Amino acid sequence: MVDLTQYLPILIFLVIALGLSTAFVFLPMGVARLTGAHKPDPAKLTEYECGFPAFEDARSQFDVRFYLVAILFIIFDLEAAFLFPWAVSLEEIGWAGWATMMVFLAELAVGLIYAWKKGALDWE
Amino acid sequence: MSADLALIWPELILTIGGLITLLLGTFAGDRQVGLYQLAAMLTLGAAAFAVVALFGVEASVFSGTLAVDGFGGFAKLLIYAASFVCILIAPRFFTGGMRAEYPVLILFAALGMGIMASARDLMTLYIGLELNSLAAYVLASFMRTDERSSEAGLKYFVLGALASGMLLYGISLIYGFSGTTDFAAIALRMGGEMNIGLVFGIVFMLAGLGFKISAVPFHMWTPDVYEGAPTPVTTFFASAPKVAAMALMTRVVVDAMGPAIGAWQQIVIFLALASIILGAVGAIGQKNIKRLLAYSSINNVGFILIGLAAGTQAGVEAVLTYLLVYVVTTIGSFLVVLQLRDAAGNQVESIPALAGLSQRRPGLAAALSVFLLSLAGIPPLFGFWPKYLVFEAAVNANLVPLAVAGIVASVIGAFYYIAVIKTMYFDDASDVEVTGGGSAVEGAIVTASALWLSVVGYLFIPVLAVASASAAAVLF
Amino acid sequence: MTETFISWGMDPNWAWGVATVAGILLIALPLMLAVAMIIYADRKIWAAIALRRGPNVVGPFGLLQSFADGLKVFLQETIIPSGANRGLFLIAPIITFTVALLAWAVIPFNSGAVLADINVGLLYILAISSLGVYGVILSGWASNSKYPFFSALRASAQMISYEVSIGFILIGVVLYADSFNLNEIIKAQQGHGLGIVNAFGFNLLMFPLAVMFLISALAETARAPFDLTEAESELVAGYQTEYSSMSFALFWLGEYANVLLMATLNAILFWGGWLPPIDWAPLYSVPGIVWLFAKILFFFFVFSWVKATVPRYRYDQLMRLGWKIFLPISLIWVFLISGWLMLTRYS
Amino acid sequence: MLAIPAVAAIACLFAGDRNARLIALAATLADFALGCVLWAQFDIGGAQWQFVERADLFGRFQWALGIDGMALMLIMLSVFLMPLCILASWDAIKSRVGLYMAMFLIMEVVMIGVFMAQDLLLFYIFFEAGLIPMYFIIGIWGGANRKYAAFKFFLYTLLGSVLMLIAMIAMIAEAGTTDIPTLLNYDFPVEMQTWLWLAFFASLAVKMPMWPVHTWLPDAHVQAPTAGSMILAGVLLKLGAYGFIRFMMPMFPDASAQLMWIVFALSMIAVVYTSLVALAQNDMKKLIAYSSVAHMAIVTAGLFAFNQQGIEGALIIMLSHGVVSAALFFCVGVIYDRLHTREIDRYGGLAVNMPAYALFFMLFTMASIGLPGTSGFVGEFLSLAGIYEASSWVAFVCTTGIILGAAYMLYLYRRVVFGELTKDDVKAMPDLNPREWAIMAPLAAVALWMGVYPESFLAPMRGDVTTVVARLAPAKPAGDAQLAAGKPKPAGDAHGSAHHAGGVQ
Amino acid sequence: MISVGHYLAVSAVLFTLGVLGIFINRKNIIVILMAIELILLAVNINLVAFSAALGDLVGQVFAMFVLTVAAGEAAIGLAILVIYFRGRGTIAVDDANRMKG
Repeated sequence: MVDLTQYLPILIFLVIALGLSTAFVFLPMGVARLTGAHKPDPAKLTEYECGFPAFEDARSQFDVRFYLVAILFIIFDLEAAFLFPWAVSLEEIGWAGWATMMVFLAELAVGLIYAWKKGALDWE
Repeated sequence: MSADLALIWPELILTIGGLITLLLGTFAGDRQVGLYQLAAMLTLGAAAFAVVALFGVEASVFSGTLAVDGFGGFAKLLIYAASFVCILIAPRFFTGGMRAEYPVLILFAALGMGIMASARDLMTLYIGLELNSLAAYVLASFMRTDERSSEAGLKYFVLGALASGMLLYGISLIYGFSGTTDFAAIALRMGGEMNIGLVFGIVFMLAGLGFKISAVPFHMWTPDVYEGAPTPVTTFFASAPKVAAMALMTRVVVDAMGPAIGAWQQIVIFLALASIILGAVGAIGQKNIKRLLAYSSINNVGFILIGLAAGTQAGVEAVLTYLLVYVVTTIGSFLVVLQLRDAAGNQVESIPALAGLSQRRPGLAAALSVFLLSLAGIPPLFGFWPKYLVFEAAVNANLVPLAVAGIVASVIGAFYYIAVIKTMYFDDASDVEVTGGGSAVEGAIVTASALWLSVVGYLFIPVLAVASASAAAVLF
Repeated sequence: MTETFISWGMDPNWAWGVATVAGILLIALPLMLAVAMIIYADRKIWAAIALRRGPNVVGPFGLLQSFADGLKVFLQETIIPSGANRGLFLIAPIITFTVALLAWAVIPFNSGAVLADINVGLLYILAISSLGVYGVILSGWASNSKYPFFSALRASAQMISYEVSIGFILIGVVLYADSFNLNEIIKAQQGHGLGIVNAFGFNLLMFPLAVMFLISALAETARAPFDLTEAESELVAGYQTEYSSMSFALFWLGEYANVLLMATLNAILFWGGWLPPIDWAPLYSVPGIVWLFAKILFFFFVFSWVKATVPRYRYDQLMRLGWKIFLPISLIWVFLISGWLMLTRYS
Repeated sequence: MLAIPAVAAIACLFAGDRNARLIALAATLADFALGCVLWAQFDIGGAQWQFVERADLFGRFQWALGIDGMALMLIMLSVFLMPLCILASWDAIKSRVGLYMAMFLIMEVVMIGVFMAQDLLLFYIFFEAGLIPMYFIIGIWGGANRKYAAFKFFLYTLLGSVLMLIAMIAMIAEAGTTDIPTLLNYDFPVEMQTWLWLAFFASLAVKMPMWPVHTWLPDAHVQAPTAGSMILAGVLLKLGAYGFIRFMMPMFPDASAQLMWIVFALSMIAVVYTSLVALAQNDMKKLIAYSSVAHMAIVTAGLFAFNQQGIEGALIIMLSHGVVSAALFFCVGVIYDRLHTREIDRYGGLAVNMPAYALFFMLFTMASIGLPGTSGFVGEFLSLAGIYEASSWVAFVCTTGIILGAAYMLYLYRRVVFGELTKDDVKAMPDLNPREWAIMAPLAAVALWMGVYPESFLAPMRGDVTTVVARLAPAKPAGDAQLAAGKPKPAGDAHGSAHHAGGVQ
Repeated sequence: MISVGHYLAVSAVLFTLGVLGIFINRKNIIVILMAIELILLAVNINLVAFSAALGDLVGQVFAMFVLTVAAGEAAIGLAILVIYFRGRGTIAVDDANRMKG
């Protein structure tokens, strides 16, 4: 079984960091009320955007290529996820393991070529 | 390792062929339909040849995760053949040119299905299944501009993903409580005392697999997907994946859960009965021929499950025979549907529009009648034979009530099949001028399968019996 | 540190707890201080290259400028736009800052001087830094404002694109170090180059990776020339446009903490971390933390330098660099390095 | 014999209208000739199964054909009626003639196949296969309400027969063979017999049809074209009875004996009820259809009398009814072709302008009633005698039915043929044309031949009946009519008394 | 101490939530995608917990595969959702009703 005790400090760190940043967000709000800086009015609370009043829905449709990037990212990041354990066990698995992973990489390379030729990587 | 590689030639060929086809399609452009279609078909042919060449070999490769045996070979041949036809018929359907992704996706799906059919380990099972499913999701929504197609894809995806989730949950439980993912080892463990975890695992796995074969109550996606997906894709869905999923399910319940027959038999019986009845009842009143065929496939899956429920070698033989006949029938009927076009060249899918087809296109109408009656299992059409085998297996396994219920329900099923025939033959011709007309190849396939399904098929029974028996014997 | 506390007569469990908290504070507080200082440094360097003077009013040489800024934002009113999604709007900066702090938990400052010496430290850093995207995308979404939204999308796309190549680049490092533990990685660099240089970067195979990693690090942190997310001319001020007060500051702090982290990773992964540059005994008498800090500062200077001198990329150029150049090259490099190692080390 | 119509059917599909008619006629005539040859060569008193033909084509089951006397006679009936049917629809069918003729020829294949099958599965396949062509015949060329009738016909019979399939599967599982002669002598456990019997009964009773599952029949008859009705009444109904005597009785003797009361009860109800219903009919075809139900009820009662006379009588009724009801339907068809209505009230006084027609019609009416000298008499007399031996009550009720039958048939005849010739359109109807003569005459001849010299029909079957009776003997319950033993029998005396000694205790 | 049972309970809860999320949710298809991920997560927890308890690495390897496939599934799901949205302009679950019966 993996020794998980090394992760406990991280957990404590997480709690502290969360507390810290939460405090940073909410303390000024309290302080602002105390100092009297807290004076909201409707004009102030509208979105700034670019300085003009917004004239269309802020979350309108956007470029589908962002989805493409997201999809490609998922694929290639997972490829990396397979590579990591492989990288540290190269000694044990030997040439066979190496060759297998190269085949895998080659297949992904075909995928990359496909995406490339189809213009999934082109912007503008 | 290299010895292992020599035993999985079909898979290797499909992988490499799929990649080559993809690159061909990418570099040659979508216009070169013939080129990548040919590449894909050659690949399938070569893979099928490799399967045939490996007949008689019985081995398990890659530390027992994949089996190379007659059972898998039988299923693979069926799968490859169905995929082959689906590639062959596609270009005419996709007006404005078929994209190269279509044959590639079919190839990869076929690869996944081949792995499903020979999986001997929960891990390979899952990978094969997903390889198939992922390709299938895309295929379902292949017509990007068609709203129905994208909706079909979406529904298929959501429910398919849910199904894999359930399957996986079952797998995780079985792995946890048996401590292994190897079928044989699981079977050993199941031979001992069952615990609640294993039972739950079995239930979830069967539920997940039930989704894939669209057994009631996990069938909700089927009619919508069949209707919405492009017709060649529907043809594909209705044929090859059914074979793969059934083969997989058979291997799982027989190989891995064999000793725990008490736990799964009830479930399979329930699935079978529910599918038969709901498949028959649901089809009544359908106006779309593809939807009707979807319900028909649900219905037929129920019959196949009866064979599985028997849990005997004869039952598995019946399942295999049934699959073969079913695939031929389904492909044939979808090919007919594919040829139905109105004067403007649009696809005709509505059943009332078929009225008078017997005069306009007597050949098509006759072929469709043969397919439908065969699906209904009415002798002397060959569709009767696998049904008979299935029932025989059930009776021999002391499941008489199941057989009785199934057979009686098949009458309800017959109702809607003959209703379609009624429309084609008895009703006055509809306003829609259904013309049809297909290439010579399609005509030949339809004719051949219709002939085979009429009395000619009976002559093949000895061959079939030997093939299915030797395939089924592997599991016992 | 735990031993020290135990020697003071504490219960071991308590001692461990106190030591851990102390360690965390020892990382977090100096980090925030450091961030404040490098913001100042950033501005100074930039100004110097542009032949300006930079901050010079608050404190000696303007050294206290950042603290003045901090106090100012702290006292500001927090404005939450009426159309915004309040919960997400406030959570976004919290995520960004927390994540920026959290990554430091596994950074070794000296041999063994690490808060959590986990065996997959590198993976941990990758995982944590990819969480940063959530802060960005949530802020853009929650603002209900067009330009912040676009900015957030761009930033996310950019970050994940470069994360891919960073992932592959790290494979090269892991292959050579044969470990994910950052301490091990540093130790593996001892005498790596020609037996005397303590750095992977001097390896001919590794040097291109080091360069790519540096550039990817710039893109990952959206530093110039890849600061398209806040390209003032197009997107007003990026995804933080609608933020004010400390919430705004948290993004700012988080960003610089990440810049520092990237500089640190550059130092650790390719240039020996807390090892002295040359494998020569006398140099080891200098504490490792000094070497590390020196390297960090050097890379930070490079960051600032680049920011001040290199013109901004277009978005298509940015994506092309990531997907069409770095990704294929890093893929090939995985092949080359692993093949080379198979040939030389493992057979 | 199977091949000729099969080949012809395919030819018809592709031939033109006129050619299709000729091909069909030629094929059916050829088959009829073959049938005659078969009969001539049949060795009466020889082996039970003759002309056996076996081939291991199908692996699990066999291509096995062979006939015995009963089958021979029924095959003769089929091949005899077939050319007449083709002729009957010579002019009446105008659309899709090729398909129509093909369907009829397929029907012929199927019918002959059923009677010849020596393998349980082969039998079932042929048995069911009849559904499809009949469905098309009714559905495409039928009357106004044809779709409903076709559906009803299809589903009723299918539902029945699938139950039989289950029973067959169980039998095969139990006995381990699909060979009919072997199965005939296999002793199934009594418990199982009951279930199997019920399953078979469900199927065959629908096919017969027996009350209360007869309702498809009037619909089917009314809507079917003339030739369809002819073949339906003439041959298809006999499939059920054939099934009774071929399978249920010899294979499940104990169950048959136990459950005989069901058959008797249903038969009695059927005879009286359907006769009464027939009396109230205004549609000629419906009337004849109900009369068929009544006749078939007598057949079942006769079969289940379990003695020589009863069964022989039932068989003769089957043959006679096959000929006579076909003829009656044709009679209706003749005037339907002229006036396009089957309402009895629309006709009247046909004797004046259609004397030949009236004569034939009368002959068949008499035969249907069972007047001596016609085919109906022999059968009804024999079977009633048999029934009486088994149960006087049943015999009494059946006799009532026959009297009622006389009533409605004569009533029908009087209304159609006699009376004032008042209606103009009826006046204009011409008498029989040569084609109709060609159909009427052989039917009449056979009906008379059967009435005058039934021995030529009985002889081939006698041996088989004896076999069945012997098989039933141990299970047979005691009859209540003590007179039976001494009753004179026109035929089969020796065999009959031989089993009486053991049977009636 | 935390036993396998605890992990199982957590994963069962997650799994149920995921399934309910798919069936009860009537608003947004994206939520369904998330629910699917939740299910897979539950599975992974199971696998890893079992793997640790059994001292058998197979479970963890399996979890890797599940992760990968889950990612591929998410990618394809998103892609399909995008084309669906393009065609229909909505991603509400109740609007997915072009085909009925």
